[in-house]
Amino acid sequence: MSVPALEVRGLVKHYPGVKALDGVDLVVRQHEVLGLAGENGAGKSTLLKALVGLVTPDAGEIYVRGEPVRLRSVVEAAGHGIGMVFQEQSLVPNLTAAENIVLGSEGAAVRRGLYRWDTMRRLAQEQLDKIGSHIDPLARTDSLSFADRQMVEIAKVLRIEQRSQHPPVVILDEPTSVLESKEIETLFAQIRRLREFASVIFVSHRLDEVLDVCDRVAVLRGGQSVGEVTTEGAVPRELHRMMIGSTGSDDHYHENAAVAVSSEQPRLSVRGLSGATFKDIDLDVAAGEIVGIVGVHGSGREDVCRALFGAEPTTAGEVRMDGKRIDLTSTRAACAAGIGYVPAERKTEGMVGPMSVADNMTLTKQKARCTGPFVAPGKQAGLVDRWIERLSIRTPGRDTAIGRLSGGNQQKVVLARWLVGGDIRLLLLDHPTRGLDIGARSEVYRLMRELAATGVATVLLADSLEEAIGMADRILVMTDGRVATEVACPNGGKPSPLDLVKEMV
Amino acid sequence: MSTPVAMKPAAEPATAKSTARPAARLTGFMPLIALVVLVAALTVADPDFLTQRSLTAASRTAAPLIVLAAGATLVVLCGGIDLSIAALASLSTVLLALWLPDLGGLATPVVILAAATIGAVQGVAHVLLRIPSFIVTLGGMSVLSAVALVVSGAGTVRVVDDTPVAWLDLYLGGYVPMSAAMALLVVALIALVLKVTPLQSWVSATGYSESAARLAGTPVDLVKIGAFCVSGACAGFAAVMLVSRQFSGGPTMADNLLLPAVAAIVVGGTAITGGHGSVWRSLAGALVVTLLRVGLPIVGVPSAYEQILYGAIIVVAVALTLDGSKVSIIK
Amino acid sequence: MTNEVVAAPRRSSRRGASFRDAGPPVALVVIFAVFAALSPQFRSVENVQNIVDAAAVLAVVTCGITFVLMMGSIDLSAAGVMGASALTVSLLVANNRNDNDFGLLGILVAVLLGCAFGCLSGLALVLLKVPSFMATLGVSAVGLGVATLMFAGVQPNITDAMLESWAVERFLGFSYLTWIAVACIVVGWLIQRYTRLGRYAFAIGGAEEVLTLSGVKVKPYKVAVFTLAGAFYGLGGVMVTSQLGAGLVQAGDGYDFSAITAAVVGGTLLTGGRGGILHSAVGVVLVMVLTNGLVQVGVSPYWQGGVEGLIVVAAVAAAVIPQRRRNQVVK
Amino acid sequence: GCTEQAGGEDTAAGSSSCESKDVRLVGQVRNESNPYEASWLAGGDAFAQSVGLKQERLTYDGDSTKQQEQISQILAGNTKCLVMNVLPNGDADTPPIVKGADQAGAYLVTQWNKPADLKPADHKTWLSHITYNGIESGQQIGDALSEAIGGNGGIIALQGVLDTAAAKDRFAGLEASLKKNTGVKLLDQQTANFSRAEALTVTKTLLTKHGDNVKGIWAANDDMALGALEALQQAGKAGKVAVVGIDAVPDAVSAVQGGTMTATVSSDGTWQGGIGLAIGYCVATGKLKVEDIAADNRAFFAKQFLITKSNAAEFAAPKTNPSDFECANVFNRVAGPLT
Ligand SMILES: Nc1ncnc2c1ncn2[C@@H]1O[C@H](COP(=O)(O)OP(=O)(O)OP(=O)(O)O)[C@@H](O)[C@H]1O
Ligand SMILES: Nc1ncnc2c1ncn2[C@@H]1O[C@H](COP(=O)(O)OP(=O)(O)OP(=O)(O)O)[C@@H](O)[C@H]1O
Ligand SMILES: [Mg+2]
Ligand SMILES: [Mg+2]
Repeated sequence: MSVPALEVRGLVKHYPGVKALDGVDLVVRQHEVLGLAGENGAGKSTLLKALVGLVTPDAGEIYVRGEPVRLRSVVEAAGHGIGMVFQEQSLVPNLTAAENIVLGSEGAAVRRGLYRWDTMRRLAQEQLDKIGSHIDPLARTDSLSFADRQMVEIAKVLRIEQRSQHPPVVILDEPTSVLESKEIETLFAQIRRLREFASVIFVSHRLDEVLDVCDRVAVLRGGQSVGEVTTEGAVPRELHRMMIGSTGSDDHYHENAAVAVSSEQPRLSVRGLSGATFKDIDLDVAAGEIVGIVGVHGSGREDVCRALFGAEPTTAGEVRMDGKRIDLTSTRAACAAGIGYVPAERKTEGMVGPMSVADNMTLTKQKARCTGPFVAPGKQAGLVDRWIERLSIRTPGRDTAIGRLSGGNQQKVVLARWLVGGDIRLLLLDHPTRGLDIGARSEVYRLMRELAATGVATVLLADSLEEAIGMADRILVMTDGRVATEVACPNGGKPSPLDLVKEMV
Repeated sequence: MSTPVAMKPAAEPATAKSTARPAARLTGFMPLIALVVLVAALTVADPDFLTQRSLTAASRTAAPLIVLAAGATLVVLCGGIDLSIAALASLSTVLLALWLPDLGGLATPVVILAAATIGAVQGVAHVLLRIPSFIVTLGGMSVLSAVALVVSGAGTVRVVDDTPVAWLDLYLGGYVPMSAAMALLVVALIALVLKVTPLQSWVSATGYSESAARLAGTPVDLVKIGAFCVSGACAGFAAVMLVSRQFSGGPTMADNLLLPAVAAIVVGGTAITGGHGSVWRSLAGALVVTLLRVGLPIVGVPSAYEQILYGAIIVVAVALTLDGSKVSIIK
Repeated sequence: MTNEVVAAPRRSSRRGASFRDAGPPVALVVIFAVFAALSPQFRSVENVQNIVDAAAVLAVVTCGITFVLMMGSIDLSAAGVMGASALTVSLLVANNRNDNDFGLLGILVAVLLGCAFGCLSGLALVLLKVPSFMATLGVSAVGLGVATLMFAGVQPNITDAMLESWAVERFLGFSYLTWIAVACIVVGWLIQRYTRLGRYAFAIGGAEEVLTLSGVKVKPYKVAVFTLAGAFYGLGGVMVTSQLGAGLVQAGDGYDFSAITAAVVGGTLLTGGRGGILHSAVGVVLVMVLTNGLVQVGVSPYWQGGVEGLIVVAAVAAAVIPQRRRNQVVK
Repeated sequence: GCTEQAGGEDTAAGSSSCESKDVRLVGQVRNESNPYEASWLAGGDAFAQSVGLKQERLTYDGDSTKQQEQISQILAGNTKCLVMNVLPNGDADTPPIVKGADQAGAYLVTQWNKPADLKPADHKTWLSHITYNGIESGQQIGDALSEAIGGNGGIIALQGVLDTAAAKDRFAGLEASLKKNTGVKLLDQQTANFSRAEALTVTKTLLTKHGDNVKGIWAANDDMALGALEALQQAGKAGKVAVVGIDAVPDAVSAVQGGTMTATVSSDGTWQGGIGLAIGYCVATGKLKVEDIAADNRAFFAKQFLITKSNAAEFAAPKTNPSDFECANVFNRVAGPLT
């Protein structure tokens, strides 16, 4: 057997209060796709960042093709043929796609500090051709669709071939969490093609995907390697058990906890709602009901969601909560009406990174932590600790900045924000499980069921069709800003994903 | 079938208490340290500098700047900037001087109220028109200056009977200038209100990430308007202090306090990008800036070198006081 | 003034890009038309020449500031740097203070001095982590101090024929200074479009952290951008000296804020990542048309500043209307 | 309880006379970066040197608040035998300075700016206020300008910083002159804030606005006049339009001598810088008694001269000499009491 493309031994990384990596071992063979699985906060991103020189480990060694190396920067890592697509998209929005692709490794495209646009275009085109993308290299990046931008990222990471004579190691940290199923298929095709000349490390919380595309899966738990699985014939359950150390619940979507919905008076009733990207939306959600909205990018479902939260202007239409007409002129008005919203872009819109877990959790429902007009620190502490415990949020303490938590734990805090007040009537969830591990997801689902049981109405823009089908009582399919059709989705009578896909196009 | 190759016991979840490290605690005191170092340096340069009389004079001198900076700090914490404070203070001195004869003691609250209103109007313009606060208040600055020039008849307005504002020029116990005590009170009041109400988290959230704050239902617009309003009120109060000291109001009287006030905020270690900082820091910053403005020439630094030293020291002071761990990208 | 990643990318479109760029030129045309209708002198050829000539220095300074603003930083050092460079050049070319007569070499030295000051700002930013607002304010003070040292009490008047001719001689109806400004705009535009420095400055304003992740060392580029800006200010100082026939410490008074205003009016964002030299050029002309027009139509000198401030705010407000969004971040 | 004055040991003497070596001389002006004020400080230095002392130079960048701050800091130090020669930034800045000096017992001479109703004679240690008659100078150069354009035609006026007494008095002088010279028409007036650079742009604009109708330019100080000269040169009108200013800065005097400028009025910075300290020094050392100073000399206009081509050569070199500052001669240049 040839030398591994990459090997890690005993890698350790401490953060204040957290041991992110605690002696991790990992082997990446040549021409294989290695999956990396683990709960939120298991240390996956930290490990991968150490591999591209963004995190300096406290102890441990990294070997590239058998040679020990010290990686101090992205450039050094690229010199060894290692490149990474980050968990959050990282392109410069106001540059052209071509510039993003060659950024940091312009080579012949820049001579003595001067741009040669023709060469740049050619170089970028070569990269795009490699992965079969048809976008215009000179288009501004922020004019591209989400999926196209993901392609640009991959085209960019493949530039490391130019920097190293050896077959590259391409690291993909949760690339699928923001993609649609069709785009995921394209991506997987690319990954399989990459295997011909490169090694790939692939991270995803969707275990079926991991098993589908990877040759082998390494599992991390609490910053340690706990084992590995060859994917042939493996099932997600097995993998999940390794990740959390025990067998998870059978009922992922907690379907037996679903409540019967009374449909006398809808909690939310929307008639003829129109805005810039959607038109004539009719929508009823009963108390305790979970309504899923599915649709491709650009179907307008996200904007409907934002409009219902008062974050997007509307041109026409009427919204009633429990029969009472409400004016959604601001997010504040929506909050006052008992509406909560969990945005998809957690990092920029969902949370205030430098503020503490406690402050983030009580940002909306200030009343919950106040006595009269004054903040009661004791009250807040008790409240926050209760919710940290209840949602098993992994944090060194309630005063830790939320930005320091892993993505999944951040999301739980953001969700908790709407629950601490205890007066929520309608929850708008835009990809609430994006980036969450399977366990955390399951907990979010349980939470949604519990809330539904207490009469909270939920609008869910699901992360995947399966999730929508699993959770929703009813699914609306949106295309081009209109509701194309409505599919009932009761327990026992769930539609198949294919049924929905038919309607979406 | 899956084949587990190795199994290790799960690690204990990390639940270590977060304790501030000594270094982190030190950064909080940096503005104070900078202040002490500066006083020490000035004393070394001129041993006469460190006398009770001289410190009393310095604290009296610093009072209007402290108040101006404290108000503007709120705007900066919200992520904006208020360039109109000095012009607004100038206008307020004129208004106060004009109204004192008719309104007497009532003139003070009326002027502060008027200044607060003008501040709020700028806040509303910023929020509703969606123009950067830098531009709104830059425009506000020129408009207010013009208004001040016109109402004052382009000249200073003498205050013949200054009894209604004279209390500000007294000394508490013979040593503490009343204006300095009032400035301290203003700072303490703002700090207290922020601390004990939800305002602190609203202001910080707005400053750190406006969109996240808005989507969390924070009254972002109101918070911003409020910040501008308080900033205006503080400018008005600073004007009262100036009038009590100058016995007159002038259309350009406080204009030159703009950059020192902004410098005070930044030297205090408040992030100019918003979110992180406090009015206490601005208090220390205002004292540092005042000592630089007044102390350097008094201890005999020649004019040209004074400017060079001022520039250099202020940059170094900011380098010391700014907590790099709280602000990821420095623009 | 902020590092907020504005606007979730999915919300922008190419159509929007062209639409939003149209605001400032339209505002320029409208304002020009209004003044032309009000005043026959305003629309005379001489006055147009006059406006363009008067815009020359501001245009050069704005060229420099634009690069800094593109990065999302701010630069308030123009006043100090221009003062220092004005004194330097007036003491190096033929003048009434000493026997120097270095001609072009003297001009070059003055520009290089500007570079050095700019470099200092950049270093304070990246090495000491002082926000550019403060770093450049400090450097401005240092520049003024240096200028005062060189001034030493006696006004240096230049007698250098070449430098004097720049302000007087005309080519195609415009003074040489104007052509220098045009050259600066062209060079600036080429730098912005065809050099790594320019594109990276643009990118730093767009997403600085991404550049770091891509292995680009941004610090040298930041320093370089400030240095480049310093060169433009240095040249600006030389041009003022040519206009006034003397080296003044106050040569750069007010250019810092006017240049920022011009750049912003032209459509450059203070948050960085948008705008450019051509935008700024439009902004400069717009500001000059305003100043000139208000005098031509006879607005009282008391009110001019105020009216100008209002129109600037209105122009920026009008320009942002097409991009207004409910949840937009404006700082 | 509250007191009107800061506590601490009282260092002020006021009445008892000082040893010459104990006298502390302070000169305060706006900045060192313009020729007029630089010459003021140089004059102060020269006087201090002549009595074996050193002048403490203070500059406040034209910033009223900074000026007050510096004064109160100075007064918080040792004020026994303190002599201050101060250029208040504006009228409004004088009262607090006077009040502070009074309380501290420091000897004070102010120049240029003070409110009309505030009189040195009512104070013990405010020895004198010296100024030049702005109305007179504004009128003198106004008349000179009328004469230069032959008593007929349009002129434009460049005003100083609008809220200063100097700017207003000088402009009032121009208005008085215009009343007399009915053939002269004021086409336009703009402020250029006493600044050479602003004067340049404003003049250019006004020249395009009024074209060849402009026969003369009246500027409230020489800096602006020099800016206007540059503007004329750039507009190709050098020599065709008469220019007048005030202050007699060296460049303006040589311009008058060279014929490019019509007239200016002398205000002698070197003398002003020395004389204030000299009066204070004489009183502090007991050579001059406050009671002995004539009432007219407690607030006076200093002599000024209209400088035209005919007498410019006389003013080309500084006219101050050491004997001006002898205690017997300090009031030699009194032109009359303040009205
Ligand atoms: N910069 C940091 N400072 C402090 N703690 C950190 C930092 N980055 C990561 N951590 C901590 O290290 C641990 C591992 O985080 P990491 O991001 O590697 O998890 P992950 O496995 O990628 O999780 P996810 O699946 O949610 O992305 C977490 O507990 C996190 O809170
Ligand atoms: N063929 C080319 N030659 C030179 N530069 C190019 C070329 N194509 C693209 N660019 C560069 O790519 C950038 C993006 O192009 P585009 O015209 O789409 O942007 P834009 O919206 O006009 O941006 P901005 O107005 O901010 O410059 C341009 O600013 C330009 O510098
Ligand atoms: Mg991760
Ligand atoms: Mg363009």
